[in-house]
Order: sequence, then C-alpha cells, then structure tokens
Amino acid sequence: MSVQTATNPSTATRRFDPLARKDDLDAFRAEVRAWLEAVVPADWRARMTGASEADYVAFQRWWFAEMGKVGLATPHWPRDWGGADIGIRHQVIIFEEIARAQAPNPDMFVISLYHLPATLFGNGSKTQRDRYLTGVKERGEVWCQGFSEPGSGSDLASLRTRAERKGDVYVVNGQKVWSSYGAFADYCLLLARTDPTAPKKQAGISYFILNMKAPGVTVRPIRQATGQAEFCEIFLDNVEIPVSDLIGEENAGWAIAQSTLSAERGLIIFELSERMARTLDADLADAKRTDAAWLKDDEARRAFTRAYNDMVALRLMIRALMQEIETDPHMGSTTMPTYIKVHFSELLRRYTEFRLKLGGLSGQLRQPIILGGGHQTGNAMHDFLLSYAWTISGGANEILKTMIAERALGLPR
Amino acid sequence: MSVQTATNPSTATRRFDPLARKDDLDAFRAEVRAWLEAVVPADWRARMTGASEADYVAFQRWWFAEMGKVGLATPHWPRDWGGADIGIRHQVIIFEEIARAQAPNPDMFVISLYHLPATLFGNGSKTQRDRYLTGVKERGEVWCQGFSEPGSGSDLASLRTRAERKGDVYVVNGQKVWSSYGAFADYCLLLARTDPTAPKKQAGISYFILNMKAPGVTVRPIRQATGQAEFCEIFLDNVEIPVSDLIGEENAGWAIAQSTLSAERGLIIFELSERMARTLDADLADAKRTDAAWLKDDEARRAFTRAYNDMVALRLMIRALMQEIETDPHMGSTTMPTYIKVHFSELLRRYTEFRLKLGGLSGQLRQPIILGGGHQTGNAMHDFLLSYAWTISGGANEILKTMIAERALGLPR
Amino acid sequence: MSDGHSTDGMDLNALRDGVRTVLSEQASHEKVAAFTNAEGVRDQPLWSQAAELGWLALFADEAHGGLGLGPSELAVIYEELGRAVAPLPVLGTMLVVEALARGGDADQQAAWIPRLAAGELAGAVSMLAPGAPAPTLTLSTGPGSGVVLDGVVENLLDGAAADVLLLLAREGEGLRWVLVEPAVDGVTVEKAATVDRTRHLGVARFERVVLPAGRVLTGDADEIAQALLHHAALALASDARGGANAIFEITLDYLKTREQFGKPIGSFQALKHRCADHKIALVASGVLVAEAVAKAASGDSAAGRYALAAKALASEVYARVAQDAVQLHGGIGYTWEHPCHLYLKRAKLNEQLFGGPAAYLDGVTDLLLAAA
Amino acid sequence: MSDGHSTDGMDLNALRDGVRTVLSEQASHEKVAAFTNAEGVRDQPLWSQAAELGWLALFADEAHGGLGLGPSELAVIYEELGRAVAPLPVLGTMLVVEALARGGDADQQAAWIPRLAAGELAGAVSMLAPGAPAPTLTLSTGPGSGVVLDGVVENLLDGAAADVLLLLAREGEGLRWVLVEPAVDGVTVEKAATVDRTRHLGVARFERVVLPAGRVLTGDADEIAQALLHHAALALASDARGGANAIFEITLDYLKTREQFGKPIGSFQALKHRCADHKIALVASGVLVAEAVAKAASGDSAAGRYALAAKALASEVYARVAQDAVQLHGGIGYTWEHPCHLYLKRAKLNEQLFGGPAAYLDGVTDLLLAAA
Repeated sequence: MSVQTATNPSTATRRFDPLARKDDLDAFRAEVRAWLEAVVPADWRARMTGASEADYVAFQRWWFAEMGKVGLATPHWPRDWGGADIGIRHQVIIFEEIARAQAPNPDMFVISLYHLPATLFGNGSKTQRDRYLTGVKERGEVWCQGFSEPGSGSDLASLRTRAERKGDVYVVNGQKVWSSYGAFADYCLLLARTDPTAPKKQAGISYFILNMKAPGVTVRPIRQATGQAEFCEIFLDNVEIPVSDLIGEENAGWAIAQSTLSAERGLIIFELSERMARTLDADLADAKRTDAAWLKDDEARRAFTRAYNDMVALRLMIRALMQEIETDPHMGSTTMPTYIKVHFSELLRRYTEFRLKLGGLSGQLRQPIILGGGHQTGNAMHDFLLSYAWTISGGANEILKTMIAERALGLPR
Repeated sequence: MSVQTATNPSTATRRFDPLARKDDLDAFRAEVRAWLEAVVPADWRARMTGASEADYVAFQRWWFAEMGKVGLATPHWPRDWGGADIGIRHQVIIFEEIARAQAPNPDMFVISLYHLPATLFGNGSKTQRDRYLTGVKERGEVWCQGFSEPGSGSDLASLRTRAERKGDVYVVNGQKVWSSYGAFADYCLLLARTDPTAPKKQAGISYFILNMKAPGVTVRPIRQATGQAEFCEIFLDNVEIPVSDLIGEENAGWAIAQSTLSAERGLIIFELSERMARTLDADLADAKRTDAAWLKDDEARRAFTRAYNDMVALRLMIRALMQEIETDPHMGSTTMPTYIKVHFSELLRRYTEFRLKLGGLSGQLRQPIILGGGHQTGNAMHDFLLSYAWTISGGANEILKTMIAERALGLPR
Repeated sequence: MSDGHSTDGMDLNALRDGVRTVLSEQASHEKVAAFTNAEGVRDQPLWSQAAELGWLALFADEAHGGLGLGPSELAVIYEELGRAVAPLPVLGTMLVVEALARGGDADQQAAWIPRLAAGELAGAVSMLAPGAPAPTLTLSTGPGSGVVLDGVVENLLDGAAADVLLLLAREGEGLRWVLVEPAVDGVTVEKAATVDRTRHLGVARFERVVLPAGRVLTGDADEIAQALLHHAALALASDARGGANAIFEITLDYLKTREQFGKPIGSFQALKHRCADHKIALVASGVLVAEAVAKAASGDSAAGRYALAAKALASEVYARVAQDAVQLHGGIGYTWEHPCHLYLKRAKLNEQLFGGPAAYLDGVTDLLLAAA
Repeated sequence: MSDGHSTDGMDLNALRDGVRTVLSEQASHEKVAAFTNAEGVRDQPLWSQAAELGWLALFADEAHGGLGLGPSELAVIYEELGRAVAPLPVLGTMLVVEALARGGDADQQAAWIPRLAAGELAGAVSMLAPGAPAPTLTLSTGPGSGVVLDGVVENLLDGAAADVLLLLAREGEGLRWVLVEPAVDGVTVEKAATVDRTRHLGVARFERVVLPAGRVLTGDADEIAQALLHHAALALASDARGGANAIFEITLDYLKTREQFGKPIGSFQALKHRCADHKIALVASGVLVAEAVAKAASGDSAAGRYALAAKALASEVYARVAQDAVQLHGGIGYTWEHPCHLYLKRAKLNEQLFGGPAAYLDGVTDLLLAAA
C-alpha cells in the first residue's frame, strides 16, 4: 500500500496552520477542521479494516507525520520542548474535531506522545529532553513502556529486572511484559532494580531509557484475546545502557514512574472520551434514522441513556482535571485522574457490552477490525474485549480502588 | 382485644389433626388447609394493621397456641423432644399452606422454635431439653438471643460479657444488643466469657440459659429505622445463672453457637421463601388483573422476572438443603445454608426495593404496617427497610462472604 | 456550583459556609430528629431563621425585595439543606416565585413575590413529572369575573406547611396555573405523612372554590410547567448531592473508628472498594449536577436535559450510597437514633419526587432524540 | 441432574465421569486451542470418538439404534462439553433427532435417526428464538410429488459442519420443517465465523432446490419448534453451567497460586467477596438448571418455563463469571494462550444463541402471566 497517494489531493494545494490562529478559538477550530477534512483519507477505515501489520504500521507513521506537519502531534508539549504549550480550550477543540472527523488514533505513538514527556519534563536531563523529544517530534520515534513483569503485575514494585552499574554502563538482565507496540519501538521507558538490598522495595528501583536496538534485547509479541498482538514481551540479556540514559537519580525511579502513569489517566482518556461521545451520539442518530428496535425497549434504551449520562459526567470530570492542571501543571495532588480512569474504564466495559448485546447474533460474528479505530473498530466483540486493556493495565482497577480508599478517603491500610 | 373470639366459629365444631394423616401427603395437605381456613381469622391482617404492642403480643401468643393445638408449632422437632419428626415433604406442605393462607408469622417465637432446639438437641442436657423444650411447646415460653454486644458485631468472638463461677452459680455482667423480642422473652440464649485468659478468644466463651426474670436483668427496647422496636438491649448486672443452666461444657460455647446460627439459615428462610413465592405470584396476578403499567415497562417487567427466577432458585436451594439434612441431620458439613442466607437476603433487598419503586410516591407514604406480616406488611418502605435485618444480622453478609471464600472455596486467609 | 463565584459575582463558597454553619446548629441531626419525632409539618424556628438570613430572598428579583440571584446560589441552599436533611419547604416556595416571575403579570408579582421572598408565605406547587398525565383539578368561569376550582390535588410536597398553593388546573382543553390560599372557603389541605419525616405530601380538596380572576397566571401553562420541572429537578439533584456526600462522610468516619477483629473495619479491602466505587459515583454525579446548575444559570439551550440527567443520576447515586451506608454501619445504622435512616428515607423520597427514575431517563432520551 | 440416577436408571455420575475423562484428553484446552487456531468447522477425531462412545446415541430411541435415554443424560453431555469448551456439534444433531422423534413419520425416523445416532450424520437446525419472526425460506409444491425450497437461512449453529439441515420454512400461510442435505443441487452452505471459534454459524442458500415430499416432516411445525426451543434452551443452560463452573475453578486455582505483595492474591478480601458472589450465583443457577432438566425428563407441564428461565439465568451467570475471570486473572487472562478467552467468548455466544437474554426473560414472563 502506498500511503502517500492516499492523502486527498487538496493537501498539496494549501498549507494548514491552526496554531497560527491560536488566539481566535473559532478560527482555530475552523482551521483544524479544514485540515482534517483535507488530510484524513475518506476511505482509511475501509483500508485499515483487516489490513496487514505492515500496512498498519506504515499508516500510523504517515498519520503521525501529517499531524506533525501542522504542529498537532505535540501541541500539548511545552514550547521549550518542541510543543505549542496549548491550553485546555485548544486541546478540547483538537480532540473534538479529531473525534468528529473520525480521524485515526495514533495508537503506536501513545507512549511517545504522553508517557515520555510526562516522564522527562520533570525528571529528564536537558540532553535527554533535547535528544528524545526531538526524536519523537521530528523523526517519529516510537516508544514503549517496560514496567510490568510476569511476576510483577499489580505489585509493580516487586519487579526483578536487574541493572548493575559497570563503569559507564548499566548491565540489564530480566524480562518485561505487556509492552504495547514493543515490536516497533525504538526506545523503551524501563524500570529496573539497581539496589536489591534496599529495605523498601520501591527504594531500589531506577528508571532508564532503553534503546530497543541494543544487543541483547529480544522482543516477542503476545497474542491477545482480540487476536491482535500489539503487546510484547521483552527479554533483556546483558543489555548495556549508557549511564547518560538513566533518568533522574539512581534508585529514584519509583516516584518518576508515578508521573509516567499519571499521564495515562489524563490526556489519553480525554481524547478517548471525545471519541466515545461521538460514538454515542452517532449510535443514537443511527437508531433514530433506522427506527431501531432498541429505542422501543425500555430496558435497552435506559441502559443507553444511563451510559450517556455517565459519558457526560466523564467529560466533565476530565474538564475539571484540565482546569486543575492549568492551575497546577504538576497535578500530583489531585486524585481526579484516578477517578477518571476507573470511571472511564468501567463505562467503556459497560457500553461496549451494551453494543455487543444489541448486536444479537451479528455482534458475535468475526469481522475484520479497523486498525487504529480505537474502541470503535466496527466490531462490537473486539471493542468489548479491548475494554479489558483499560480495566487491567495502567494500574488495575482493583489497585486504584484501594489507592482511592487509602489516599483520598483516608481509610486505614 | 379479645383474641379468642376472633377465631372462626367452625374451630369449635371440628377437631383438626393433620399429623394423624401423615402417611397420605394429599390428605395431610387437605387437613392443614382445612385447619388454616378454620382457624386463621379472615380479618387478622386488618386487625393487626397498626395494632398496639399489647394486642400484637396477645395475638402472637394466641396464634402460637393454636398452632400448638394441632401439633403444627413444633412438628419439625424430634418426636422424643415433643415434636412429630416430620420430614421435608411435610414441612414443604405446611409452609406452602401457611403461605397460601397468609397466616400470621409467629415472629415472637422464632428463637423458641428454631434456635433453641438447634442448640439443645446436640448440646443440651436431658434436663434442659425436658424443661425448656416443654416450656416452649406447652407454655409458649418466649426466647431471645443474647449474642451481639455493642463492641462485638461482626466480630462476635470478641464479646466481653463476663460470667464468673461462684459456687453453684455464674455471676454475669455485661451488655447484649439486637435481641429480638427481648422485652417479652422468658429466657435468653446467652454467650458470655468464662475464660478471659484463653489464648484464642473463641476458646473462652460459654453458653448459658438466662432467665430474663432473674434479678439484675434490665431490658431496653431499641427503636429501629422502621419505627418498630422489637430489638432490645439487655443489661446484665451481677445476674446469677445456676450452673445447671450452662449448655455443654464450660468454654465450649463458641462451637455450640454455630449450631444456633445455622438454624437461622435453614427452616426460617424456608418459611420466608414460601411466603415470598406467594407474594411474587400474587403481585403478578394483581398486575395481570389490573393490567398494571409495569407489565408494559420492559425494564420493570424483566426486573420482576429476574427476581422470580432468583426466587425459584432460592426454593430449589432450600429443597436441596432439606434433602441434605434428611440424609445428615447435623448439616455441619454443608455450606448451603450460607449460600441460602446471602442469596435470600440480597433477593429480599432487591425485590422489596423493586416494589418500593413500583409504588412511586404512594410507596413513600407512611402507612400502618401489619404486625406479624413478615415481609409482606402492605407497606413497601417498611418491607424494604426490614430487609436490612437479613443482610446485617445473623452474620452480616460481609462476614458470610469471607467465610464462603475461605471455607468453601479454599481461598487463603 | 462548587467553587468560585457565580456569574452575578456572589461568593458561593462564602454563601455555602454561611448556610452550613447556620444549619449545623439550627438543623443539627438532633434537631432534625426532634422535628421528625414530633411529626410536625414546618420547623417554624428554622423557617424564620432562613427568612431572616435572606435565603428565601436570594432568587426573587430586586424589584420585589429579592437579591436577584440565580440557580447557582439557590443550588448552594438546596445542597446544604440536603446535607443537613433539613426540614424546610424552600423548594415549593421558590417554585412559586419562579412561576410568578415567568408567568405572572405585574400585579401578581407585586402581590406575592415580596411576601414569599420575605418568608411570610411558604408555597407548594402541583407535583409535576416528565410525561405525567394532565391534572384532574378543573378551573371554570365562576360568578362575575371570578373562577371556580373543583377537584383534588394529591402529592403536594410540604403542602400542609404552605400558605399558598400554586396548582395546575384544566380549563376546558387547556391548562392554567392558579394561586390559592388554603385558608379560602371550600379548601381543605391535609398532610399525608411520608416515611421521610423531614418532608411530607399534602392532599388539597376543592369544592366549588371561588377565586378572583387575578389568581390565574397569565403565562403559558406548559412553559411554566417545564421551567418548574427543571427547577425542581435541579433542586432535588442538589439535595441529593448534599445528602449523599454527608452520609458518605458519616460512613467513612464510622469505618475509621469502629473496630472489629482488632482493627478499624475501614481497613477491610472489600469495604474499601465499595467506598471507592461510591466516591467515584459521587464525583461523577457531582460534576454533572454542577454543570446542570451552570447551564441553568447561563440559560444554555441544553439546560433542561442536563437538569433531568442530573436528577436521574444524583438521586440514584444518593439512594445507592445511603442504602449501603446502613449496611456498612451494621446494626447501629439501622436504629432510629442514628442519622442513617434519615438520609436513606430522604434519598428514596427524592428518587420519586417530581417523577421517578425511569421518567427522568426517558425524558433525557426524548431530548437527546429530538436533537439527534 | 447432578446426582444419582435418572428416572431410566442410568448412573449419571458414572456417565459424567466417563465423559469428563474422555474430554479431558480429547478436548483438552490445548486441543481445543489447536482446533480454533486451525479455524476448522468440525473436530473429526473428537466427533468420531463421541460417536464410538455412544454419546450421540443416548437420546435416540432403542428402535432406531439409540439408548432411549432422556434429558437427564443429555444434559450431562451438554454440561461436560461446556466445561471443556469442546467443539462438537451435538446440539444440532440431537435437535434433528428430537424433531424426527416428535414430528417425523415412521419412514423418516427409520431413514434418519439411526444414522444420526451413529454419528454418521451431524445435523443443524434453524435458529429459533422466543418470539422470533417467521422464516423467509419458502416451501412450495414442485415437480411431481416433490417440493421446492427457495431462500436463505442464516445463523445455522455449526451449519457448515452439518450433513443434514432441518429447516423451518413457510408454506403458504403455514410453517413446515424440512430436511435437506447440503450436498443436494442448488444448496450452498457457507461458514460465518464467530468470535467464539469453538462453534460457528452457517448460511445456507437455496435456489429452486427440489426435494422429495418425504423430506417434509408431517408433525405440527409449531409444536416441533417449541420442543426444539426448549431442548436448545436446556442444552445451552447446561453448557453454560459446565463452562461457568470450569472457568470459576480455573480462576480460583489462579487466585490461590498467583502471588503479589507477598501473598496469594486470593487472600485479598475484595476478590474473596467477588468469588463468593460468583459461587452463590453458580449454585443458584445450577439448581435451576438441574430442576429444568428434571422437569423436562418427567414431562412436567412447567418444563418449558423452567427451560427458558434456566437459559436466561445460567447464560447470564456464565457471562458474568467469565467476564470477571479475565479481570481476576489480569494480563495473563487476556492472552490468546490462556483459556479464559475461550470461555468468555463461548459465554457471550451462548447468551445470544436461540434468542438473547431479553427474549428469554420475556418468554418466561409470558408463561407466568398465562398461568397467573
């Protein structure tokens, strides 16, 4: 597949620059919309339906590059680090318009766009920020996350991957798991144990940048219940990491990992919630147009409306969080991201199951999914299964609920 | 109120003897039904609606005496101890017919009829059984239970009421709470600590028969959320209990208490489930007759049918338990009573709430309740509130779920 | 609603603090319990205090002795009353003010609003609900220029505490809102006690009650009804929000202090997870209520749908949290002395007032479908 | 169903043990996974083994080479197949036998039942559902004494694995059941893959397919349809019961061995309470399924309602337990290698086969109302 020729002809005829219209929200929105109309291939969902992995990866790279051309890949980054420093109102517009245009999800770049900067902004060295943020922005480098291990899931702090300092390098041995897009990643945000003797297990962990091309790194994709395999295992066999790729201080990795994880509960869900809103609106409009039977079924219809109200509440929670972040960019104090993550993931489960049930037997048919379609792949069962990724990973809901009870509600340990 | 004159005239004209027809199930059922038709005052629900406490107590005593006259107060007791040794098939018939006749619940005698014999059969002395079972059967003695304390609810074994042996008596000091009908009770099944130094707190508890008329016993009714006050606090101030009223061995009370509690999860729920079945059938028949709006509401109608299916499953669980008991009367090995208690109480909550919602604003009106009406008092809110008595007392569901997980499922402590 | 200033510039946090301080004294759980045990219809000292403090004047416009404030300030009052489970017929009174402001003529406004705003009169209005059938009360032309009311009106919230009733009546094929004083000849109002004793329902009977024509509101009856329904929905959602947070906090305190098995019961994980679920639901419904209030305050075109959605969600969450509060408290939460049951009963009544949960969800769906 | 002997005296526990032993080898999770990965339509070795062991002959009467047993024995097979998530088109085959036994004439029974009972033929039948609309397949009189089939039939469970199809067709105003072999001219059967790969749906197309008149069942089509629906409901309820218990046991084992935070995760109270809830639901739905089977076996007049209720409850519980099993396993339960997803997908398909959850509940209500 040649992705380049797939873009609309108009792209060539006009240069879009939404960020130049930042000061006028309406003009900014109009420009984002015009750009999306010009650049998002009308047939991308059809082309990505059941596409090969290679085509999908190429399409992701192309889309990321297109976003980058108009500054909309990294607009949420600080200006100093290659972003546009846009605030919540602009971000709302971007996500709303992306959802409206049903543009592809840049799934492969999620860690690059959110987790990496959240990690480096506060803790990375200037050299690291210059090198790696630029790499993402200008060369579309793909990052993955190396946190979980087969024996360390909920109990992340028990991780056993070992990094031993030897001269100018750390020598790393161990195994990581559940690394999305690990097979295509250039770099990995890696947690490893540097002090196995630390009295508190959290205290012996360091945070590294791992070059996925380094000798000793082996990646094995894991097939998931959905049939896809974007999760990977990473085996580390005497891998050498230069000391300059240690993030922050040695043995201070645990706290830094918390900023990485908090990224997951913020902007990423923001974008997904805008898409979810779009899906619910579209589902209702479809039902109205086709006079769908479920509108006359009181139980199904009310299940929809309950989900709709929950979705509205989700968006409001995210807006409240964005306002908090604008006031205090370090959002360490807020528990809202955790509420949002649990609320979103449970709503996602509920709504994808609702759609699956509405589908009856058709919903049970195996259908090729739209790669990059996020949670709206056109396959109700796939979307339903994918919802587990949100209740299990990034801190399983069980862990987060205990955290809420103890930290936000003050219940005793 | 003169309860005697309230009986139907026919009672005088014919002597009923269902137990004499034990060998023919149809004849047995016909006789039970004929007796109920003759003896249950047609207007008792009206008369007990908003009745005074004194009238209610008199009515309970009258009804218990009537049941006793035909041997149907204690038919489930072994023949040796004054019962009729009837099996499950007869018990089913009795409860079905009682439910069908909407006969009063002998609420005040629940401990006397179920907990007391469950306690004494295996652990009481012959003297105790002769004295106290006869007292119930022939003199309608009312028993209450003295287990919980203000500081010992879920954690019953932490109870602090103290019994010290002094010669031929134990001297008891402490406080009990949540004793149903404590204000009218003649005796109390009492747990008290006899060995405060026992290494395991369960090991220092003994089980006593407490005469509620003994000096030093003070009873204070507790008003509940329903507005009624059948629960009581019992204050024990140097109360003397003769050594002959110790049940089983000193310090062996904890195990005996388990047989008391298991009674709660067996026959009592059996009777309630038969009444519940009757209620659901009546509610549906009413809805059909009045062409009720909720039958056309898919959500409400399916909520009903789900509850109906759960009710059918409950009755089947109880029948399975009864069969187990017939095979092995000591039912210590079965976990079924615990499943039944949780399932029943949660269904009761769900169904009473369903009815409350159906009632709309009318369901919110304060209405006098039918005393002795069990969970069908004609007041949806009262029935709903009363459902808490089943999820909280007799082992809160939280405690029972942990017990199921550890004992039945083998999950680690 | 929760933070900062309303569009009119009132400091909502200061208002909230003020109201909460007053209520923590004047409507402490002990005082509320005493009121409910006495089976009263109106807590006169509390009502007088509210009037004195100007709470009842917040919403009326300045021309009629009010402060001219809006939904944001009112929501603070409703929420704090809910938090205290306070027995105070503010909602009915404000609904009469709202109806007069929207559908009354200048004379009617001048005659009634100042007295309502001053707390001289408490009001009660017909129980509206999304999709409810037409009333049976009839209005016909009477002797001279007057009108005649006939029929029965049930379910008047705090109706026996009201000095003026605002009722929806049928006039031929149409509908009209009519103001009536219970003291007028031919009118009887009885209290129908609810299980929630902090409020009650009233039943008003009218037998050829002759009223001057000036008692009929001139505004479009349906428009008034819709405005009142949305106002009531927001008020109940706010009451639910306040009540749910209060009983949740009471429950958390209990879980932190009550010990069993040698530790606070709040350290048990199963209870923790239930509390976390409740907290998330409280946050989610809280932001929805706040947004509904903000949309009402700004006159947003979606304000009606948000009000219905907020009532549906907040009253459901209130019921859920209050129901579990009793279970989490165990025996003590089931006693009359403990405030648990006050919240539970208020939550269950809230679910049904001005329409039940299904009616609200269906109302939201209808509005969504109309816009789809 | 679970214990003791059926009315015909077969030792159900021995049958269960025998079936389970065979399946634990022939339909181990590894073998099932291999079958699903290969995207087959029929596991021929397993089918042959089932035929050899007489499982397919259990239900046919003795005159036609069967064992003449009933619902109790069949339920054991269905439950064990569910427990193993085994890919075996027993249900369709047994439904054809049931239809022939109830509505076939002597010639039809003699011609088909022995071959079905021997496992020479696998069957598939039209997907019925409570309250489903009439089929679009049409039957008309054809050349000579024959009949002609035209139209499309979707959703044939395991249709592409079948050697004979039993289809509901419209004949004028009425309905008829017709037997067709996919090999006949003008018939095409395609596999429509389902997410649950242990089964599939088939789409059969008929273009002027001429059949001898003897392929039309003479019995009342509605009565046959009702019997088949109840049979399918019981079969799926049993499959759900077996599957739910199996995945629950797998989950418990995992909770006992997987350690996090220095202890088995099964020691965490929140997980314990979820497991206790599941256990109670499994017991409750289990006794309902058993009673439905017993009522079918004894020909009880309420058997149909119990069958529908059992399917509604058991498939809902299966879905709930299987859904939570993935969550309780965490990441590992979400992988293709782990059997969790086999159960989850089978559970979700079970919910929809022969009608969805709402259709079953409504079917139960209709029967309850008819009797009320």
